[in-house]
Amino acid sequence: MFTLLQIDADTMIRGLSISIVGIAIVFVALILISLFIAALPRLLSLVAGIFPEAEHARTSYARPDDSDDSEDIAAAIGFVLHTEFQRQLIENQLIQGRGH
Amino acid sequence: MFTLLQIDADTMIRGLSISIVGIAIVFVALILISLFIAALPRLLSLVAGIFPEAEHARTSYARPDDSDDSEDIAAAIGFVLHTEFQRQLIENQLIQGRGH
Amino acid sequence: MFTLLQIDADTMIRGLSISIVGIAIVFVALILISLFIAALPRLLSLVAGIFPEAEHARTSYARPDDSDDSEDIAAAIGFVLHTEFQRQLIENQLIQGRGH
Amino acid sequence: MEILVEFLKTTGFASMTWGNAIMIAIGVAFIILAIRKDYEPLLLVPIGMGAIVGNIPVIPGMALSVYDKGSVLQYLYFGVSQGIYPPLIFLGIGAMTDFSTMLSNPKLILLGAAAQVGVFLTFLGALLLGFSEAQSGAIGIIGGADGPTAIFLAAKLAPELLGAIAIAAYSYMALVPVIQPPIMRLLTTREERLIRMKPPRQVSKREKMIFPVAAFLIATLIAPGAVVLLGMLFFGNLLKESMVTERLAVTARTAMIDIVTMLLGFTVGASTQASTFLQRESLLIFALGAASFAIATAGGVLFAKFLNLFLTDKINPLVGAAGVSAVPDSARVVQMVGQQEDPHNFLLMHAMAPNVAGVVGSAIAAGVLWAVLAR
Amino acid sequence: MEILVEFLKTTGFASMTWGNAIMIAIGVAFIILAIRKDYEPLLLVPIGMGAIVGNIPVIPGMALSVYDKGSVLQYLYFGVSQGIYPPLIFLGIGAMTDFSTMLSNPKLILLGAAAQVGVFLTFLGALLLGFSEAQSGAIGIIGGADGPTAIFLAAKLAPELLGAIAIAAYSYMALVPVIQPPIMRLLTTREERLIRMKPPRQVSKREKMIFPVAAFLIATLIAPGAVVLLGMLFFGNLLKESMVTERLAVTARTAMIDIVTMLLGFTVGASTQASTFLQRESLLIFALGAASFAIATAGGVLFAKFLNLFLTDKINPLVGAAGVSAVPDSARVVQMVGQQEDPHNFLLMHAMAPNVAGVVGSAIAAGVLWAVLAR
Amino acid sequence: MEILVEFLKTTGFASMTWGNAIMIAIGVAFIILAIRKDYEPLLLVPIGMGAIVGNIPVIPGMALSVYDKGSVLQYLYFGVSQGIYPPLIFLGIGAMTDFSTMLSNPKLILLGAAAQVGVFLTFLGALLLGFSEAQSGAIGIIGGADGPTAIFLAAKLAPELLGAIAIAAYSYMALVPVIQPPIMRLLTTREERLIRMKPPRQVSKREKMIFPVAAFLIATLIAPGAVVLLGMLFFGNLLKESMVTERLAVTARTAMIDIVTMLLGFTVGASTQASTFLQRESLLIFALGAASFAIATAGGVLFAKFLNLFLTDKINPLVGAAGVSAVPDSARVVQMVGQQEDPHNFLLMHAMAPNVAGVVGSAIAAGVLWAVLAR
Ligand code: NA
Ligand code: NA
Ligand code: NA
Repeated sequence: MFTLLQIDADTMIRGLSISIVGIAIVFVALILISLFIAALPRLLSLVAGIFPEAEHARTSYARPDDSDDSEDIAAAIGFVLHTEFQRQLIENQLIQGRGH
Repeated sequence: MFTLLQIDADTMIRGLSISIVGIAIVFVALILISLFIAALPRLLSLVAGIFPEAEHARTSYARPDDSDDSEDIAAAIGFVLHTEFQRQLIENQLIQGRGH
Repeated sequence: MFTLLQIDADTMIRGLSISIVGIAIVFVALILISLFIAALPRLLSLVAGIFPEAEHARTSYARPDDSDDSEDIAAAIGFVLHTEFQRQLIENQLIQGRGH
Repeated sequence: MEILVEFLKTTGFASMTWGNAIMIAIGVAFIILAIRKDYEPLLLVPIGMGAIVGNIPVIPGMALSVYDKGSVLQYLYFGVSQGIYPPLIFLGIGAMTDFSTMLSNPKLILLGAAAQVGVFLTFLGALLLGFSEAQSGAIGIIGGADGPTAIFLAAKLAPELLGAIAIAAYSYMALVPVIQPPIMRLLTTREERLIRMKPPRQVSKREKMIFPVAAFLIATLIAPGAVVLLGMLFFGNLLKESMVTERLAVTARTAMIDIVTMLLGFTVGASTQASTFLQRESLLIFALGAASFAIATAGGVLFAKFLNLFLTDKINPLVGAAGVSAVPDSARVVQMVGQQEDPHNFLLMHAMAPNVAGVVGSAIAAGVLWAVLAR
Repeated sequence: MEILVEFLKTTGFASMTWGNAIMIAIGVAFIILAIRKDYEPLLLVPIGMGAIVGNIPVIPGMALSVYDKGSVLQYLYFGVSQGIYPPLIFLGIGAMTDFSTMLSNPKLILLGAAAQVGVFLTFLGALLLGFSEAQSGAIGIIGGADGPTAIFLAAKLAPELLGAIAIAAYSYMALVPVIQPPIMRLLTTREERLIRMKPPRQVSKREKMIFPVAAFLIATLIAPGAVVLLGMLFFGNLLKESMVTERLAVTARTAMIDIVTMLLGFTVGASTQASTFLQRESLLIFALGAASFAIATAGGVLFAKFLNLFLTDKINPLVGAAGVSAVPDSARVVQMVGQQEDPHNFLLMHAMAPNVAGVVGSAIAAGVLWAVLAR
Repeated sequence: MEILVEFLKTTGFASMTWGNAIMIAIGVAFIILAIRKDYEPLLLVPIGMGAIVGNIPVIPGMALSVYDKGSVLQYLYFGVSQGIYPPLIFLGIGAMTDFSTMLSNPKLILLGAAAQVGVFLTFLGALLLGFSEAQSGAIGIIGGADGPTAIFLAAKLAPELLGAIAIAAYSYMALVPVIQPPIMRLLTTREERLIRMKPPRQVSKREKMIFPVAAFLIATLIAPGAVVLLGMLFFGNLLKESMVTERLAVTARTAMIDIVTMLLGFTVGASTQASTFLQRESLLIFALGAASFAIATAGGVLFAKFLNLFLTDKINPLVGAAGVSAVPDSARVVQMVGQQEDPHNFLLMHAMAPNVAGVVGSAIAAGVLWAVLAR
């Protein structure tokens, strides 16, 4: 074993076969994926309507436009301060958490 | 097996017993929990003082009232920007994290 | 077993040996760590340059100085509101998440 | 080149069966249902993808499926087959559940007990159809409308049916908005559906802290078989309510439950190999499961009407339908059906009480069945 | 109906023992202590709830407890019984610990060594009381005031005592604010308690990066038995200080350690079944544990006074009490006792140095005991 | 005192070998490389610290190393030795990967296939050097430039070489910025390196949702051996793109992948004990690994030039080098080399397409090799 280039021809032939089949399989699979992707927009326009397109309520909340008046500023600051307190709270807990 | 309605009477009687006892146990347990909950406020006024009520320092921080002056606004914005930078930093790390 | 003070002398001698060796090992290890730490600043000035000192780009982003003008305020508030919406979104998902 | 032939024989196309194709289509359907209808997406997406993965035909010699000794999927499936994931999910659920509405109106708890009639009637039905006692117990618990409880009991009583029971349980939990409303309307009059209930009282922090410990002791001293599921559920709730372990509760209800949910859903899906899954038993289990959901819903609604005979503050009997658990979907269904009669009637909060009580109720039912039926 | 009788025999009420009731009461007491006094809540709440769960009497035939083969709790307890959880907790602790104060004042490290005298004197005491050598080693490590280290060593040397040792270790860690102050006052004069120490110097990022690797090499080349505990501790610290692995350090000190803490605490609690836990040995272990905490505290304080004989910049000997570890409670106790004499004396930062050194010290002590006593 | 002698014999100094010292130095070098050069720090830091921990010489009788039955490190290493961690890492990678650029320009996928020529040529090389078929397959996959894939296949085909293969794979992934640029410049003309590519088109949400399911089906029906790796990768991606399972995707790409990364890196490092690691085979594996990276890079670049013979919208052949995967470092290298010729040419986005295609390609290659070579 480990004696360079002294392996028998059968092993190398089998190895070569595996390599050729192997790289061929990789190419076939990725070419098919590639073709599928290329065809996908057309497929979709055929079967339009099976999957939703940006119609989900949960993601379609609108950014409010009038975010400039003082009430919003106060709200924003309140939230920021709240967040900051939360953060400090968590940090305190982290320090405590040390005592495992 | 799996021949509809051809099981012997003993099995069904045992099955019925299990069912009746079973639903009875479920009711007894949940009725007892229900009664305990109903009695809990009275129990608590009897043994008041064993468990704390909103006395924990860590949760009782006050919301500041004067959150409107410019100093606070600056602080808030500073924190927001800091948070935003943190977020970007994390995102960068996520991108790096891809290289697993 | 568990009959107080009736163990044989051999066991106690072995126990004493283990204790003395043990506390000695603890001391030796921590003294060596202590000496290493004490010598570390000098070692570092000798081999300066192997480890970086606060040169990492990723952590050295600057805090912007001019964080006071209205554009930034708007941006900050926008981000805060966005964060708040995200938070609500996550809370909604948590409620949904209940249905495991 | 024989290597090519040898390899081609290992491809999925060569050994694909109709069964595999059907299961893959079901997996895709689960994913579409989750995305389009938002029905239990956190479980239908993992289960659906798992079903697709589990039905790619693989070479007999390779350890790939959840049933192959030493395969990666088998290790991940271990948490399902040994019933380890369900209690962990209960830990996370406990850490996210607010029992306030239940504490403020304890009589609604009984609706969560009544809905368990679905469990035991289905148990009898399964016996009638010729399933063994242990199998019938595991099938009956589908009526508990709690995926983790169903998986836990199936793992203990009838591991051979685990896949079908889990899929049935989660399918019907997802279909709660389809199954329940007709039954609810059938069994209630319009006047009943219009009943408005008094707003729940404020519950003190102290009550919320004491509740998990006390409820655990009461329930498990009566039904010790529920000790693991309820132990984890109330442990999670104690972490949430104790005010001193918030960081643990946060992790339990985020990272921990998410990791377990992904692995549970994916491997349960992957266990639905056509060869073991597409059997007559599975169809019977699905039929029994549908029946059990219907019976449980009826049980909750009718028991609410029964209670109203004695109560001055009437219960809106729609709320009884939430006793099946399927948290929180069945409570949302109650809200929806109620608002169809009266858009200003907000039943959601009231429905949460039998909803969470139903979780406890079916864990107790599972404990009883396990204790009686385990050899 | 015999089914009813059969079932009633399986209820907890039927087989409840006094021992179970006592253990449940202890579990409740742990939870109350955690909530009211804020003593180590992240461990006392899980252990307390676990003790309640573990003492619900269950049917002999059912696999429910941590000791039953194939039960869910046994799988979760595996991380305790094989010593897997403790190194993972050390990983998280390493990722949260800032060794700066220790690096800035290395002579304070010796106080963390001195406190380990409690370990070895308790080891001798346990031998005297008739425990075997291996058992005595596991009991001695309670004096290290580190729960994970105690569990790790007990799992390796005396698994039969693991429950008692773990409960003793965590109980006394929780009671540090009660145990330590009288000993600290007894062994110091008012003048000593008034000593103010120089503020620590600024430590460079580079030193913090090199420290975990160097300290690991020094400690484990001398005591290789500590390789797992210290390897994880310093791995976590390297993740924290390397500046390029922040996301791993964040997960290690949040989600990862939280998940392990919940499972460790809960299953250790559940292992305290009255039948195995309420033994004479457990009482002896508790007595030895109390002694070991007292000795360790005295060891740290007295060694600080000894060092002061040679130092010009005197150490406030109160700081020596933090050498027991019990991070960070004993450091807080030092701060508190110091401020009772002089409200403007801030000892907390100085106390953190022996505090974290004590963690390393007891891991080394555990490594030594394991190496010598393992068969 | 014989105890002292006995103990001294157990210290690391006594049994330290030159091999251990070399491996510890390599571990330190990994950490320095990660910190100073920012090369794959999330893996080099854990592996480096693991290598240090694994090479502290321990007492033969004690269960400490990853190879000792019942040791903590062996339990943690189980996820490596059984190939469990790699699919979990793929789950997290799937949940962070945006396949948009690949979807918008599907012909770039072929570059990810071409780079796999490195896998099979290295397989032949390993056969020539006398490794067994199974070993050669595991060594060849180093050319896939994907750590998890390499570990997975080595665990299945040649566990005895796992340490060396994993270290080689991660070392060269870290060294991509050193290995690739000269090869890329050698094989391209300046005109080719200046080619600008058209900006990718916008991809719809619907396409992104369908892609993971469809790509999984196509790839694994052809190569079922890749079912676990690709199943997890595309499961993660479906969680990300389905829009209804965002919380699961977030956990998969943060807490979950971080925990697995820490454990995988640390235990892989700890498996490099000098006695098993410093062998002639390891050196050969490193040599073959370097060759495979070079060949894979050349394969990608040359195939891009070949494609250009037929295309009107020419591909910048530098982009082909990203086909080796090593996500995202090789894409960054493409960007960097491209900008050295034309600072206004932004190739990063285009390079991401073959980059992620390379991940899929080497998982398929691994599936093929496993199917053919597993006994
Ligand atoms: Na239920
Ligand atoms: Na200690
Ligand atoms: Na690749």
